[in-house]
Amino acid sequence: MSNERTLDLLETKIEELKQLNEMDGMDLSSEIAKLETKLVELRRELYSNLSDWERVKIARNPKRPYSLDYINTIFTGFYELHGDRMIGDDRALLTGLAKLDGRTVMLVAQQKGRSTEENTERFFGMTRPQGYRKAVRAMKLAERFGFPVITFIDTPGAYPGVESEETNIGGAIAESLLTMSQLRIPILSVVIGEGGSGGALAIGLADRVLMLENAVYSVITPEGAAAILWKEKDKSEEAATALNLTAEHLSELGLIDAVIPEPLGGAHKDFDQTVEALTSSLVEFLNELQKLELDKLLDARFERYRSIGSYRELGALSEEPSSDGSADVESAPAESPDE
Amino acid sequence: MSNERTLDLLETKIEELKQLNEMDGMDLSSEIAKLETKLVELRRELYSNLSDWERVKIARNPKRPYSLDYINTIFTGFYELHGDRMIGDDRALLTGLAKLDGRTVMLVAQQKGRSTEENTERFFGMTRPQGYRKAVRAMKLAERFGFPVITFIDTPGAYPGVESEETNIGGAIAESLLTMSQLRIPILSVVIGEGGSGGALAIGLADRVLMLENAVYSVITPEGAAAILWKEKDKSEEAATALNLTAEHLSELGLIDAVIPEPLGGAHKDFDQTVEALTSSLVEFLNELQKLELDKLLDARFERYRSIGSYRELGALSEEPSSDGSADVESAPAESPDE
Amino acid sequence: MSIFKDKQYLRVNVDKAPDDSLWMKCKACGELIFKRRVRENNNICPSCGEYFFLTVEERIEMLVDEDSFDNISKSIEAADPLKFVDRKSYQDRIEQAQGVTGIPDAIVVGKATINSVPVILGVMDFRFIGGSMGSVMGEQICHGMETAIQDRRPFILVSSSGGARLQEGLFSLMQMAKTTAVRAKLAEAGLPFISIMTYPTSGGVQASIASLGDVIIAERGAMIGFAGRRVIQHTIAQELPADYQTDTFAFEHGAIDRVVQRAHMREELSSLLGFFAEVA
Amino acid sequence: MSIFKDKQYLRVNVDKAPDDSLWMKCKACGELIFKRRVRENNNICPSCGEYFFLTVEERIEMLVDEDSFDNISKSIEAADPLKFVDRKSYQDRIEQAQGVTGIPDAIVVGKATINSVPVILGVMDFRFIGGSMGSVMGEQICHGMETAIQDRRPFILVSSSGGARLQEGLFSLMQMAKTTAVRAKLAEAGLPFISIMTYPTSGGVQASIASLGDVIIAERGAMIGFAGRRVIQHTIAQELPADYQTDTFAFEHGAIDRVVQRAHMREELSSLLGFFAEVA
Ligand SMILES: [Zn+2]
Ligand SMILES: [Zn+2]
Repeated sequence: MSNERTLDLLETKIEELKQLNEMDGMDLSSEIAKLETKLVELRRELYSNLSDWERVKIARNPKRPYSLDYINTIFTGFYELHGDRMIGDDRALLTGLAKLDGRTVMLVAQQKGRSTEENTERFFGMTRPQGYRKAVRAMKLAERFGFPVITFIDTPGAYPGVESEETNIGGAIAESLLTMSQLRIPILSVVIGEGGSGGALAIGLADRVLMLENAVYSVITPEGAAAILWKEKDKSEEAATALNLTAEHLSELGLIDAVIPEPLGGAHKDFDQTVEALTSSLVEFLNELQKLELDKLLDARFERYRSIGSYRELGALSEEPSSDGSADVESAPAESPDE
Repeated sequence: MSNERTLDLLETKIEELKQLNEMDGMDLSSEIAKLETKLVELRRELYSNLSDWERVKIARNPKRPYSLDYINTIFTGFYELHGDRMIGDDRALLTGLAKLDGRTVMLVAQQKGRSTEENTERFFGMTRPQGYRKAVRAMKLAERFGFPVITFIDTPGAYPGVESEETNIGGAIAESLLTMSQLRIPILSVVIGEGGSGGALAIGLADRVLMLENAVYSVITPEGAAAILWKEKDKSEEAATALNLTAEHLSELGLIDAVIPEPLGGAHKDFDQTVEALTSSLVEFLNELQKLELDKLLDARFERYRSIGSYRELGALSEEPSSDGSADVESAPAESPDE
Repeated sequence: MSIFKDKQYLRVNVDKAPDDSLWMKCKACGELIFKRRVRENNNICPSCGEYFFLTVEERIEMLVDEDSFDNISKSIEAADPLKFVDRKSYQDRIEQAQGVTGIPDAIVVGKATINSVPVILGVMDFRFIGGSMGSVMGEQICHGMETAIQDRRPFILVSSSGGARLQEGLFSLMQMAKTTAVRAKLAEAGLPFISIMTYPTSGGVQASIASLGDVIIAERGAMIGFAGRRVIQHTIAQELPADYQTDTFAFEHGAIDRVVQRAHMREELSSLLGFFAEVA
Repeated sequence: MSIFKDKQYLRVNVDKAPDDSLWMKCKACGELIFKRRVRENNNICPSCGEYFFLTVEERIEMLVDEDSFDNISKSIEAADPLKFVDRKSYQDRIEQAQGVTGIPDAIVVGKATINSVPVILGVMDFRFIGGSMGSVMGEQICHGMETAIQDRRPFILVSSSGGARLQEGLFSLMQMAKTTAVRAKLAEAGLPFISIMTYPTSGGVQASIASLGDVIIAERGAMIGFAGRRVIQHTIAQELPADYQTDTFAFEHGAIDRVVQRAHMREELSSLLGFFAEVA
């Protein structure tokens, strides 16, 4: 099967042929049309069979549109609100007012950087406590004025490090979850790239959770899972599959509400098309949520999370325990203590 | 007039005479009784004519009982709650649950230190942002469970310094005020020593504000006022008088609800007596507040602060402006900018 | 002073010396500059960019739609409850400040429109005893917020204050509690409060009403902080960073939402108010 | 295991090897110690003070009034929604953990009294796949809180968890949201939640339910934090302080209310519960 690089080369060649066609007056139109059809076919073949691991790579592709790309296109007049009023202003999580389809909404968006400089400022998209506390402030402000909240999730995870622990990152995430679970306005979340564990969920406790087709959302990175569970770093691909972290899988599992289609090859291949699909989804879901009575909205949000999980009656499986009796039970938590 | 030191010496002598009396079997009882009467008279003479500046010195006397002295005597089972869940645990402001007269209350208390070591830990009683944020947390916890809040005010002021400004001390004080103005439980405040400006008021927006007889409560220290307004440090005594910072004056001005009597010479001269007076005041006012319906309590609290202030109709004073026309208008704010 | 034209009684009757000098010297760069050029430049030095204080009138003119300002300040002035005298009597200070500024105390509140959006606006004047908050300012701020609630308008407060009005003792301190209590009512009514911090916003004003904005905007060049540099240095003798209590310092430490140039403030408010159109 | 005597069906039927060794070696000081002495000492090394893990049964025994514990855990176990297999199948891991611990998943919840005060108590078992929170734990915690609401009892949760149950993928992550949502109901019902953090309380458990206690008490020796040392060092290669994520670290940074020795925990809870007598 062709890979992305050769297809990109073919596309370049077609563009060159088109220019030649115009310049020299010779008629290559039909040949070009055939090549274009072929390219689309090859692309479809390639991208319709993406492995989960390949999706992870698309989700992390630095060419992929980030929150601000969408915010500046889909919304009008983004008015950023800065600062947690306590410690600082996290540049990896942005909050602000904007208009969507005429109404005021509060945006809470994780933002990665593109340049090295920007990534230093934005901690590679890893949110710190001041980011989550800013989010809480923004959401409570929105609540006071009845503005719905839209969150864009795109983070490798919460920022781990001394500074974060010193200012209680775990507590900040928990407070954000608690705030969202009680917030008396509609909340809509979209995973646009990487939904990295607790750092992502912290702004993802929503009435509706959407994912872009090539976004991923996981309790741990495939690399992390490989290291902890397989004890082999190069099992990341296998881990990616096992984790069911793609939009498609999560939709099938009933954990998200909708998958927003992306152009072949990913959102960055046709930004306008992505924007169009995302916009109509946002407007549609927001309209739906805003129609609900507040009490019903809150009850439904509660029920959604109250009922989430997968377990069975004890002994429902009438198998004999396959245990060999050994005491080899490993600890395999997301962030396992260091021993 | 006798001063405190000579009266203390006289007291010592009387004690010595008493011991002699017991040891040697000679009967000095009547002489001793006379001396004691005299001592009381001299004390009354001395302390009933205390200047405001002398009260300031009593309020700051390191022998004066501090919050924990009262907490451990008046209340039972003080269970301290630590930490603001964000930055740290301020040791200059303590919060915790305790029992008073059978009921659970939340205590929010500023605490000075006695030893150099303790003062280092407690920043000489100056509250930092983490202290005010801990107070807010404690008060909200109390609100959830319907526990009344009792605050003990005793601080030279909020801690000024880089660390405080970096974590928004002004915002933290403002948040505490906002929390207290909306808190749906009774709040009772007592100034037990120094009520130092915004750092004191931050935990003093209450339904009833009491002061110990020799406590002071002021917008600025006399020394600060002398420096800013008189431009002379040694005008502190004059400034103390001008500021009307004693319990007696503030009661006359209608700014506080009750003055709790202290033994002659100050709370430390007879701790038990002070405790008795304070306890009965606390219980009495708390009983009164807890009898009120919540809505009435909140309305009354609002009205109390809404109506505070002293102004008059423009032009009510039909004097001619005494201005000499010069433009010498000085800036004289509490914390004036540095120019 | 056109903004006060409809409520002359609010003004203190003083003869101001005619402003006969056409030139001024910038205190920052020392340049001699033509006053009109400074005024046209929003009271910013055209040579070095230093921000000069604005009078209440200038500030209002800069922010609201032309002729839209209606002064609704209560007709009150300081009552000197403590009969306070330091080197000078408080009464004298008040009268002098009234003479210099032409207003009864350090704040004016009014109704106005900004890009046609009705608002209630309060503006402090630092020249009036350091913009300090005494009983009159506390009352006017509350009156402004209550009018905002009554008319369902956003409330905007432009702070320029060194803190509490020392000469009113504890009365002035209590204005922090008073304005906060009414601010809570504004929030309960679902109306926005935009706090604008200018040079300086400190002490009791910064530690109460000014820090309680739904949105807090600093004017470029603002000084923002609780304790003054002198207080800090006297109390703890700490070395202070160069950017201490600047707009940038406050922004980087998360205390404010945005920093905006004086010339853009009106546009800024207009954008921000647009989001609250359905609310107010 | 006496605490489970009334609900045998909750136990997985396994034959545990008889505990025939009377002595153990302390992993901290290397001392050979008599097991019974360790047990009598609350599973703390009598020689060096090292805290050893407690089984759920030991923990419960330590905290509640004798014979007062009534296991109300729902009769459920992990369903392996992703059919997860790494080096071993999740199914196998579950069965092995059940075999070792004698409980269906990493938590047990029940009714009990502490110094005669009725409470709902949840206790995690680190030996069960690192005490990780999957769907079963999430459900049991919620069930515990809902019973607390129904019976108007305080809820106490003893955490000992490395974080999320990786083998359940996003289902496990969502337990953070689930437990938080029910925790909000507990607050609305006006019932207290006391969170006890033991070694270790980290990852998704620390970043949700465990950090949402009205009061948070750490057991002396607890490790408290969000990201593990390895994660931090791999991600940002940062030098970590010696006391990093210790109980002292969390206390000094304001994340928890108190640090309490294991032997005093029951007394601690008893004191604390006394304040809520009128509430619950
Ligand atoms: Zn200049
Ligand atoms: Zn040992």
